[in-house]
Amino acid sequence: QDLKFAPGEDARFNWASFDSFKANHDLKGQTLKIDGPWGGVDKALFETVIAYFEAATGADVDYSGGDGFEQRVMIDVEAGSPPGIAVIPQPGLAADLAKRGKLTPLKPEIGTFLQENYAAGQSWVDLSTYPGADGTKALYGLFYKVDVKSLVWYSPENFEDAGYEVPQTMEDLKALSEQIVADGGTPWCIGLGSGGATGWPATDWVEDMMLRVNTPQDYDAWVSNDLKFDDPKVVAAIEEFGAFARNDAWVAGGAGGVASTDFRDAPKGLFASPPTCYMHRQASFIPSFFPEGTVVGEDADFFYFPAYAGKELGQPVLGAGTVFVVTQDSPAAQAFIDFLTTPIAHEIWMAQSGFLTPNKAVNTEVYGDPTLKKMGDILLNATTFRFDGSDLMPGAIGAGAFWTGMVDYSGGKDAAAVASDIQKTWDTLK
Amino acid sequence: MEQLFMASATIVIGVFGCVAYFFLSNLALDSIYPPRGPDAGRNITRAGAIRPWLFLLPALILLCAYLVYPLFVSIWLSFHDATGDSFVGTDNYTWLLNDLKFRESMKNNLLWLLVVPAASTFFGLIAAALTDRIGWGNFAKAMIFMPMAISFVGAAVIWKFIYDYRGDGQTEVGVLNAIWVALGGTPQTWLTIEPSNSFLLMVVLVWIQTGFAMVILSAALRGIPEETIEAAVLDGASPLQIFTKIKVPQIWGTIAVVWTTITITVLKVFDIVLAMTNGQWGTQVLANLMFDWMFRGNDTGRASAVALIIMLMVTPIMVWNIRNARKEMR
Amino acid sequence: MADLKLSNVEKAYGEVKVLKDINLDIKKGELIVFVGPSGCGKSTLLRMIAGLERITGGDFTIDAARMNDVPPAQRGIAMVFQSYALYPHMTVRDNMSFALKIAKKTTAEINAAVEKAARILQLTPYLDRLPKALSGGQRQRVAIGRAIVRDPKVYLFDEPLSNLDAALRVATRLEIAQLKEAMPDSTMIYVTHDQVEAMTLATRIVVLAGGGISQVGTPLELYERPENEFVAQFIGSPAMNLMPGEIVETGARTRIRLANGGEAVASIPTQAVDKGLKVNLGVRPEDLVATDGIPLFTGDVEITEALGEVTLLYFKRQGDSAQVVAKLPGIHGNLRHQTVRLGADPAKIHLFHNRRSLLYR
Amino acid sequence: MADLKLSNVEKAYGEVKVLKDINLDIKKGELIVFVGPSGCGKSTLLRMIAGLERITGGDFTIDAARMNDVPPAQRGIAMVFQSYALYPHMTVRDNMSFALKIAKKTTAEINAAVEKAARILQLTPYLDRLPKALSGGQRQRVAIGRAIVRDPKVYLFDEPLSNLDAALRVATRLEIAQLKEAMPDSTMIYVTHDQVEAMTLATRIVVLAGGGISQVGTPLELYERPENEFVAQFIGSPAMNLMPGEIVETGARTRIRLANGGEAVASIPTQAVDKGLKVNLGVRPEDLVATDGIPLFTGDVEITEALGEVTLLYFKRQGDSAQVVAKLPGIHGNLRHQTVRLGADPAKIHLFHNRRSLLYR
Amino acid sequence: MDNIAGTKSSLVWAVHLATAALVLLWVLPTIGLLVSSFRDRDQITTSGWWKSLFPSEQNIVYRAGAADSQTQEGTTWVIVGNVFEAGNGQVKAFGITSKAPTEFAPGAVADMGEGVSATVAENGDYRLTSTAQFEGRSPRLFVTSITPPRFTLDNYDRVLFAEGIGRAFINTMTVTIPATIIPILIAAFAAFALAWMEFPGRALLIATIVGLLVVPLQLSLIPLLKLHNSLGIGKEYVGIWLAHSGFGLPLAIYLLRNYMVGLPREIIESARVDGATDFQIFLKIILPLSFPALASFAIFQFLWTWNDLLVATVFLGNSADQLVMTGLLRELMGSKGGEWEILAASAFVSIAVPLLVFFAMQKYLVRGLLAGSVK
Ligand SMILES: Nc1ncnc2c1ncn2[C@@H]1O[C@H](COP(=O)(O)OP(=O)(O)OP(=O)(O)O)[C@@H](O)[C@H]1O
Ligand SMILES: Nc1ncnc2c1ncn2[C@@H]1O[C@H](COP(=O)(O)OP(=O)(O)OP(=O)(O)O)[C@@H](O)[C@H]1O
Ligand SMILES: [Mg+2]
Ligand SMILES: [Mg+2]
Repeated sequence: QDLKFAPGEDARFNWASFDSFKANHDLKGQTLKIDGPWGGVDKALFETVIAYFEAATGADVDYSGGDGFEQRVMIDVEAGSPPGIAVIPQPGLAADLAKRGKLTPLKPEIGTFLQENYAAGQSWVDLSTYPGADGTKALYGLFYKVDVKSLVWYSPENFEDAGYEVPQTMEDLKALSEQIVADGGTPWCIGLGSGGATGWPATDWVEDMMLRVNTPQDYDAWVSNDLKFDDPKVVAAIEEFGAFARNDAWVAGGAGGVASTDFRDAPKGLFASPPTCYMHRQASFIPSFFPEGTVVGEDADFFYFPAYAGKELGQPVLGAGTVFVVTQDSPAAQAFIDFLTTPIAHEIWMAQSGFLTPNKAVNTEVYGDPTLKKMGDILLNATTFRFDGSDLMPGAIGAGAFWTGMVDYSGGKDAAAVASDIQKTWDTLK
Repeated sequence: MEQLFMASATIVIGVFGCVAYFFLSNLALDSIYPPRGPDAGRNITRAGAIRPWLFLLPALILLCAYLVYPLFVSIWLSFHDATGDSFVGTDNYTWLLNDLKFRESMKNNLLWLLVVPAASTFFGLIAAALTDRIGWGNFAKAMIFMPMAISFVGAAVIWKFIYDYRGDGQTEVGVLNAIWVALGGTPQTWLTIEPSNSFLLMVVLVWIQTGFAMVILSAALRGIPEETIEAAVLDGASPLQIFTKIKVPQIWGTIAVVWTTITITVLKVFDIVLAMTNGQWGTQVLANLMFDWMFRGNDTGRASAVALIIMLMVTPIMVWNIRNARKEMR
Repeated sequence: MADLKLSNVEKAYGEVKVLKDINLDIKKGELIVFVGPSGCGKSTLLRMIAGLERITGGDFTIDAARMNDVPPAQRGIAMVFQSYALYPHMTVRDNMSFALKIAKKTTAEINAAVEKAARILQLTPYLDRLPKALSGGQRQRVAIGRAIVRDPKVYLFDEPLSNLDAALRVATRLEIAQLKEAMPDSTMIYVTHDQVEAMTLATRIVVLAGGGISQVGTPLELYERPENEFVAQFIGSPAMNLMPGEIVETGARTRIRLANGGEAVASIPTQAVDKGLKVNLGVRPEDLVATDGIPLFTGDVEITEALGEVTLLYFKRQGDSAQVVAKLPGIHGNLRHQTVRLGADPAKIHLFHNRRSLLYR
Repeated sequence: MADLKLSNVEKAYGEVKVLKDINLDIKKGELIVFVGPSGCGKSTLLRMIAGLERITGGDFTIDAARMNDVPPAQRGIAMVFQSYALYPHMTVRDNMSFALKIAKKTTAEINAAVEKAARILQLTPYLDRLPKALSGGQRQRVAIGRAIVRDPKVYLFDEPLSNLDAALRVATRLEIAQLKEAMPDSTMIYVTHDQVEAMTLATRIVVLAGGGISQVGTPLELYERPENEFVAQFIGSPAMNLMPGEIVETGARTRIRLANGGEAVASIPTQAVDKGLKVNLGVRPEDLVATDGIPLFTGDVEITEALGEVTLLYFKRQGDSAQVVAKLPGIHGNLRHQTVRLGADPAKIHLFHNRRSLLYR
Repeated sequence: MDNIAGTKSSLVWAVHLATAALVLLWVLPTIGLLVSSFRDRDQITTSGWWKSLFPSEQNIVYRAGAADSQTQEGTTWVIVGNVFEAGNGQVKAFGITSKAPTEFAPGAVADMGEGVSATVAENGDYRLTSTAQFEGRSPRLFVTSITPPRFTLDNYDRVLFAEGIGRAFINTMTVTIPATIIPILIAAFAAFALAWMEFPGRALLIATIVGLLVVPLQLSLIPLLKLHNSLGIGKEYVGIWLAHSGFGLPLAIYLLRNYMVGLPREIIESARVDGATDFQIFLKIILPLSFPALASFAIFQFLWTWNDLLVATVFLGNSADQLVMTGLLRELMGSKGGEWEILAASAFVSIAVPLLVFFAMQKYLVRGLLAGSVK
């Protein structure tokens, strides 16, 4: 089918990588099924990438995806009819599949590639290295398309109208919040509602806070439960979140509304007249839920969710991403993983929208819009990059007890009690 | 056009395959034991012993494959760990008994079982009684039946919209809050207020199931002999007394069937809770707990244990139905 | 205990008038029986009296009070339905006390009334049973009991016995008769299409036909002096034989020559002008007797039905005339296929012209 | 067109034997009527013959072929149900042709058979109607038609007329009689609890009671010489009067002194040993006649029922003895509350000891 | 009942009113959804649907026309336009900063500094003037206005003309029709056997079926898909038909058996005497007579399969030739979940067919087919 960008035409693209991949792979007549969480726009975008793979190899790739992916892939894999490649948003789920022996390890070259080309390469390797069914660790996945979560969205003009500056440190951020309250405004919009997944936005807050009050090592220990959930360090992070979310003066609608406000509706306060809030901490995907016609970079913009200047923990960045794993080994599946190591596979999507990559080998000039590039820069400038903790924890915690706990916490329950409940659930999982 | 043709072809093949089975198997039975000729009597008796099973066979196969087999798998899984690999004895059940969420779910489920079948049947009965008496009854019926045509998830969305909360200072877009404010209250985050939030969720299921109850009960009401009602009129009973003392007692049997069916729906329903609160704020129910452990916890062992508890809760209904079936057969 | 009066009452379902010009006075203490062919409007009339059907024209009064728009419960009536209409979910006791409970009587009053009624109807042992555990006759008695306890001014019965078997029907009929005896002041209206019931129970019978009243009178009046062919054939079983003929001699007694060749004398006076009048001669099967004189009728016996005490003779039809039936006392199995000559007492002969009896001109 | 034989047939539902020791020979061309009180097992016996109930003991043969295990359809029988049991979703024509279609008859054959049956039963105009558009009598005729078209060896009727009103019942009864006439070779078994039907239709009546056969005989045999009190009271309406008494004189004629003080002579021979035997004297209401001699019975008339041709006299009960009824021809309204002396022809008097007739010792 | 003398008309009115109240209560949520389906997303979340039916006060943030639309009038540069791009409205007040959005009355001239001033007329016409040429981002105007009801068909446009909706409709039909007919057929045979045929173990079987009513189907998904895979019908229509049939069977058998035992015994015996085999009795007598029950169950089973997503997700692929309506709608709603307006519109699109089915079958729900066959 049509290729979005004609090979060889736009010099910003690394066409050489495409040509060499094409030269080395011929998979005519083979088919590959890919299942993933992307539907709608993302699906269409990913399909433009797939088109290049198909053009290069002659293979036929069938991507089917969308909501309910986690359930679907689990059922399909368990029932013995897995897709060739699964695109998994939660490394925790990938680890679980690996442990059940449902994944095929990737070639060791991929590990080398990651270490050499990805920013903070080792951490990406670690994120996709899991023990298999027999307990031996191996690299099972390749991260492709990541999101940055440590972002605060705001309306530059509202800031201008009120004379506020973008804060550079957590201390500044808190001072700004006080200032806004003093001026009669409300600094934050926070919404945790998400239907069946209500609570997840709070986990992002807490993770961001973990990275801002504790060391990255503590963070890693926490994710693996070596640092217990009810450890004072964790409780402190939760209370950091509480300092924002449980402060009636700081959140639009008051603390009581936090848990029930839908996360998709929360940012709308930024654009109301008069604005109901000035800032909104949320990941890079949130502009899709801004009011229609909102132009990012003009009507809305973001800044890095800053770290405490006083704590010397650097500029930690919380992120998320999708990991490609081979659920049904075949030459085509292996070739597709290979394809994802080429710069061109990243650049095609970069040049459009909604795509960030930690791959340093790509030409960042290709980014489709300046905002993306700015986010990419946050990613590349990170002194610490950590993956979304709840996605790494076991599903029962990361997509269960943690969510529920955060909802309870924002409803007024004591942080220590919430943490200990979560830890209790975790204990039963062993 | 081609797709349309293919679709109709698949439909025709599917349905006719089914018809063909019954037809051909009966034909086969009749040719093995022909109901004619010298041995006709014996043949017919023999065929008569086989034929019920011929009729039941597809149903039994489907039931075994789709319900009994998974049931046994579940029992087996409930004694195994998350991946179903190693035997863990009754661990899953002991975990269950100590789990706070499980206790909460049990408590809520009992509430649901008390409220939803009763309320749905009650409203269904009222709706049936009222709509049978007026000219535009069929239209009214269709309107009350309409929620049945909406998926559970769709219904959950509709109601979430009604319970919506925006916080003070903003205009409320949820009807409940709008009414509440009009009555002088301050907006509430309805879905987070325990324990009334559970009831707000039940309202959704009642809203849906009333149509079902109404359709079935209205047929039953029409079957009541007119004379008993006229006798009551002559006896001086008011319309309300006629309804409660004469009509309702006479359709008790149908009410019981409706009640049973809704009870079972209640035990199985998870979509509504999942979509509206996901069991948070103390609204967890068993079916959603199971769904949680199945697809979030990826723990088939625990999910199965919860499922078996759900099945256990239906035992009283089963016993009652067995008794009824026995009674019918004299 | 009430007088009922129907004046020009009519009933229309939409365009269709099923009853019209009903005029009837019912005196306190009467037992009126409505009879008539199926679909003639007996039940409808009864239900209008009960208030279960709206009266679409005319007036209906009880004790001079207009009742047209009074709801059923206020009319002081009680009704016994053909299908019993017992409340299936209530015990006999509850069935009988329902109306009293509705009327907020005290428990003592209720119990007294129910037990009295149960004693009258011999239902005492069954008071705590459900209707389904009763036999048909007992159910019917419960239905009557339900009426009695209310001590109504007017009792209405709509074919109360038609679902009972023959033996029970006789027994229950007697019970109703005795009930009436016991309550001489109560007014009763009774619908049936069983003549024996009508004949035995009624103080007066109302014959309905074709949407109106055909004749009103005591049972014997109707039997002995039917006003028209319809009543003549409707009352008595088997039905009265009708044979076409012509008046050949008039006077205090009338001589008729029949189309089938027979001849008869009736003790009905006629005038000279009537000579040659085409009439239908009616004679009841039980009034036909074997004769050696000039026969009224001569025919071949086609079927005999021996009922023990009497024998019915069915004669071969001639052409398309109606079948003639005779009823002879005793057993006559040997008459089959024989030719029989029958005559009748002049006093037992009826003459009809234009379907109306000459007696009533 | 078949001989049926029941030998020691019995029926048990679980532990309960509802029928036992049924022995009966039915000859080709007979019309056998089963009568008996409700619940005595008439329907059950009929359904066993039809094959709808399993025979739990004994043998049942048709034309010497054992039928116990032959399914209904192969027995060559047709059955008419009390409730009609028409197929509600089929037209009259389809109802009647159903069995023939099942038997894979050609369309021509089917049409011929259906039309012939419709003609016999005067159903031709209704062939394309659904059952719900028919009157009760028409529905019953369709049910009969459904039996006729199959041309079965044996017809079974289970109270076919009990749901019809009086007039229709008489008419349909005659139709069945004529049908039997028309098919002299067919065997019919007919269940009823209407005596008139039993008396008029049967070649032989089988009286069932208490799970067994009480008496088998022609209608007149049963009427004139009942074997036991049960049959005596069951046949005839109103039932035979029974009065307790004692034999005081024996011989070719027997003299009885009654407990109520009356006296009677019966033309039943007795031996000397019988003197002093306590017997029940039976006399039918229609056999009681006013007498000036020594009365059989003297009593006060409590109720009279004038049926036109006859009058029933109900006498006051004395103590707890049964009520005595007399049937006098003609109209006697004036006898009410009078004392009447009644006697009877010695030939019409029955004597029972231990409930069995002395005639049959 | 209507014929009874002396019935008060107030009672009749009470019945009408009570019914109306009940109906209103029941449709109110749906009406909200219906109205919402004609609004756009921002409206839905900023004002109650009931307000949308009337003119409402709204606070609009309007970005003035871009710099390249400016014209020069003498020395001043001017941008003109109307703040109500779609339709009309009435301006109550306006402002130039988010801090004071209602500072100026309509028609007043607001000084925005640096030689820029703005004015908004009552009808929404605005005029920006500047001494220097406008550059870059154009300024915002904050307008408080009375806006008449505004509705849009966009949501339906998106749902009805979404890519693949036609195909999805056909797919859904391909799933639902056999998945409705097959279980009814199979259940009817089974119900007949359980109601009218004698065989050992009947009562036990009935009880088991009642018990099976509650097996939660979520539990069965993995073992069953495994089974399907091993049978080679992994993700094909046959599989989902069987699955829906299996899950619907217990209730179908339960309801149908309950109905069939109520049929008059004599009719069946009569057919037996007429020589019909059990198969013929079933086909020619039971099936036609059970039509009301079959129709009721058909409605319910149709609704369930029509609205099902879970079973379809598992037993069917989600490629274009197998994607069902519910699946497609879910995709339309965006990868992050529900969007009110699409959900609202799609709910009405997907209600249409089930309601048609209900109206078509409703008359069969009435009893009375047995009239005339037995007294
Ligand atoms: N609701 C109705 N609408 C129209 N016509 C009716 C209605 N009810 C009864 N009829 C007609 O009124 C007439 C009288 O009916 P009714 O039931 O009073 O007859 P009946 O004399 O009681 O007959 P039966 O002896 O069969 O009980 C019948 O012709 C019937 O068809
Ligand atoms: N399925 C059964 N189980 C147990 N007892 C039964 C069953 N069917 C009938 N009976 C009993 O068998 C007896 C005979 O019943 P049957 O129906 O033959 O009576 P019947 O003489 O036809 O009465 P009726 O005149 O009322 O029709 C009754 O006492 C009845 O209770
Ligand atoms: Mg009537
Ligand atoms: Mg019987």
